[in-house]
Amino acid sequence: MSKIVSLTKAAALVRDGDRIAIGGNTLHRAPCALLHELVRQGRRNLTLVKTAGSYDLDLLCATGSARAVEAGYVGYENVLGLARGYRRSVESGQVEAHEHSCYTVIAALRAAAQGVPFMPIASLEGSDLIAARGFQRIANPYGEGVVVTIPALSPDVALIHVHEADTEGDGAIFGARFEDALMASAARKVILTCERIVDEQLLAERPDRATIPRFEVDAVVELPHGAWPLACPGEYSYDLDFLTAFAAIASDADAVAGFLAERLRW
Amino acid sequence: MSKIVSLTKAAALVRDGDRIAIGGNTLHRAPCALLHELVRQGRRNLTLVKTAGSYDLDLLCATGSARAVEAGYVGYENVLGLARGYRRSVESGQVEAHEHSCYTVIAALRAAAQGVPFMPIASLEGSDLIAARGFQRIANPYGEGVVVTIPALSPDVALIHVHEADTEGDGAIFGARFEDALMASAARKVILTCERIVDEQLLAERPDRATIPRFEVDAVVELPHGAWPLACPGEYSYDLDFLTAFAAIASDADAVAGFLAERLRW
Amino acid sequence: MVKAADLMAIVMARLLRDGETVFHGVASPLPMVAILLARRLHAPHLTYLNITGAVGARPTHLPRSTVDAALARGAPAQVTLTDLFDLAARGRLDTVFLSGVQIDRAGRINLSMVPGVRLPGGAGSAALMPTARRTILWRTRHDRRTFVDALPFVTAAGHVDRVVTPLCVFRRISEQLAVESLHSGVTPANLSAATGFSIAVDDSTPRTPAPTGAELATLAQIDPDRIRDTEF
Amino acid sequence: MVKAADLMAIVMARLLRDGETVFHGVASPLPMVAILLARRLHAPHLTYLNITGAVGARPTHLPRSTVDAALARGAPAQVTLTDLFDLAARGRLDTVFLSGVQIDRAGRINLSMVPGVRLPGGAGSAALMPTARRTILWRTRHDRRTFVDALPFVTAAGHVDRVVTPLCVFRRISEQLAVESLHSGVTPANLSAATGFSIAVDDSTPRTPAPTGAELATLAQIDPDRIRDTEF
Repeated sequence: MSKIVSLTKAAALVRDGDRIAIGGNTLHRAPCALLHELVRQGRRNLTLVKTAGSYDLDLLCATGSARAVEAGYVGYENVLGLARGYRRSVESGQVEAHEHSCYTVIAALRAAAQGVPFMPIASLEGSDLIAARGFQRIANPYGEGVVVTIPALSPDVALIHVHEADTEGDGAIFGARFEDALMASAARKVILTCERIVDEQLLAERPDRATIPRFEVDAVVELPHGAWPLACPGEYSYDLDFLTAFAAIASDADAVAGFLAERLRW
Repeated sequence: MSKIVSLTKAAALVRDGDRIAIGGNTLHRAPCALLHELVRQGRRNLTLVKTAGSYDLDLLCATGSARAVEAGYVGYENVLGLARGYRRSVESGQVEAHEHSCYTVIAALRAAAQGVPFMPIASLEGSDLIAARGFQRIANPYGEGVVVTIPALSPDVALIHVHEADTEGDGAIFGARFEDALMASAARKVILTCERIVDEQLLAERPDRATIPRFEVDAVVELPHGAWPLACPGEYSYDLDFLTAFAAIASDADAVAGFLAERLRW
Repeated sequence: MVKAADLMAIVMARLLRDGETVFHGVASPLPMVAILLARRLHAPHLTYLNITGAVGARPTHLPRSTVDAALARGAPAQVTLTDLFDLAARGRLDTVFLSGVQIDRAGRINLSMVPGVRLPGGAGSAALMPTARRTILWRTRHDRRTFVDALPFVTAAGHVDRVVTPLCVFRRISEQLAVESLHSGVTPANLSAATGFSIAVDDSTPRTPAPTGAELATLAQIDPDRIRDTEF
Repeated sequence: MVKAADLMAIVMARLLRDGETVFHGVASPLPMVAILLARRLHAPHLTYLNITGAVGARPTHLPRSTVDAALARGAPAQVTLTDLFDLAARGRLDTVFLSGVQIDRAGRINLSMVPGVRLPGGAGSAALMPTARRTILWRTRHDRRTFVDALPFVTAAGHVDRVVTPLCVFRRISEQLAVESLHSGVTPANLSAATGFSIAVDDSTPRTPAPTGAELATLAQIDPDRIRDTEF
């Protein structure tokens, strides 16, 4: 039962209004080709979930695809600085910024992955995020004290770019795995894009076998260079020219539309 | 700062009355040579923590080293059946059986690893274990319903047998990892025994790098065949003759003492 | 005469559906054989899960310990046991095989203790039985000490679908075990006498379909060393 | 004249102790450089942790993104970021480097918003600052918009030990930032004028020890492309 589908069909698994979790971290291994296709198909009102994002979140804000961002960090690090598409869309009220700490995103995904309504967390004290996000404290039923809790967050779809996948949906990531496996566990549907489709037997022979298992995965798309313009560790670095050009215009929706049409040959 | 110590010194990190977590699962990859040394040194009143154990738990019960067992399963599977040392010591009142489900051991260790007093768990309903173990239900602060919680369990020491370790304490397990990394995170101290000490650089070059990181580990002992008489996947199988002989006499403390003295050449 | 181990493995295999995820735990030779048999017969896309955390393993020989590294061989993906419990906890594990030293009329199981006797413990059952979509129980002994009216301790309860024994298949309907089929050679009177709670069984009760030649031949290929007999 | 980036990297490196675990997050060139510098100078057994989950990496070149795969190179162990947050949560992470767009007199930070302006967000800070044993803050800008009397939003608060800026080092004592040392060329009046809350500083305030030749030479070896300048 092959799960291989076209990019068009994979993107169609994401519906307007969905909450989507996006794999990778800052400038590394986000499923950008799939995100481009969501933009091309005109998806709207997405809620974006990520610990730390850059172009991925900036793109979906700049193109009007997003209505909310639940993330710990949005920016291009010291490489390019601010995410102006995100910033403008939040400041104009078009996008709601539901700020998280990276670890509260993790806690929220953990709760979903473990089938419980919330996760206790040993931190955050002193932060205004507790009140701003409505995180509840509960009493420790086994002793003294209270503990902050984070409500479960189950994305409708997780979009993850991996190095290798087999046709059944086992996905192998080489190097930093970030929170991608957790996202896959927490989400209702999972789409993998991959640099290469490989034979199941080949994954079985690797010492570092796939860590995203087939039972999480609904669709697989073979997309060499699928993280571009972001980096895919061991394969290619981020495209600094492209990102520089994009980041400079990201606060201007019309300019972004023209830029993408030209550069992505839509 | 090499963490390599002798077996004698490593075992001395475990004190009478400690709660110890034991790596591996049933007949596979428990740190048996280290457990033998604990017995030889006469350690007493240990509380044993494991999801599913066999000879490891049976041994420490049969030798009078244990006073309590917190585990989901104790037995030799269909290979040899019952763990008679465990059974006799529980039935005689010498050892307390604090029965867990394997997943409640995991939940308890997770709470400790995450620095929170308890972990909510999406199961156990209908089981008398909830009342027998005093697991508390708490209200969901974000909506309807209640959820069962498991109190944190932080072992004093985790004892883990790995395939390879470097001198700084990075430990690599090949194949099934079971709950060993979680145990290492949850425990206050961690002792690794390993088939081979290898150079740090060698671990760095492996695609499947160490999954038990140095910052968890207090001591490393090079102990080829350190899981014997249990199996170490990829290295050796369990010693059926030894286990058969032990299991047959495990309910007789005097016979066990004589057997170990003879077979381990104490 | 088909051996009980063979019949049970075949009956258990037939209960599995193509494409589903199925898990067995420690001390589970019959489920191990049944899963691999089903995958060879009618369910090639079964995802086989076990304690090693291997996903979709293709063992080349069957071990006596059902936690053995042999059961991780050929798996394209490797997670941890914790991940598999989580899978069940969020309601996404299709089928789990569990057993009980004792089983009651509601399909609840006891693996913990009977007065004065310490049992091995329920392993994953208390966590998996309420959360997996479907539990298939199996038990190689069918007598009044095993199928009892009341359990001294309920180790686990949950979504039991079928119970496979050497005498019959029970199906749980309205939270009660009902006889679905009698195995060849078992009379209604035999079954009632061997069961510690009242059951509806008579000559109109269906018979378990006999193993086919293909089933028996494939079983012999998969488990040539008859690991399945170690449960008896 | 020593460049601010060099001085800050060296001062930050000096604060690290041999044998400890130290973590930096996204957008952290100076901590990255400082950690690798300390490991070369006085703390060879520092355990270097970053977002890649690599443990004890030995990068062969320094990237501009501090999440880059280059920062996983040569690591004998690989865990996940989640594991590192857990390490902090259970009180076992020794030192974390964090920054703030704004910092108040208590060493609390704001990375979330100022009225009308959306900031990038606090990343891991709200989780790490209360749980890591010690936070070292750094900030490459030292002015009254940065070091403020009151924050419009407290993104994170916790165990701040030192704050390193281009002008001085603050140490937190009794939950208040106090000037520990002034960098070369900075007058007490300069510092007071650049700081949005009142500070005790005068001619008796110690001077930050100047970088040594060995420190500067090693820094030049570690970061020949001057990635550290990207923060300025």
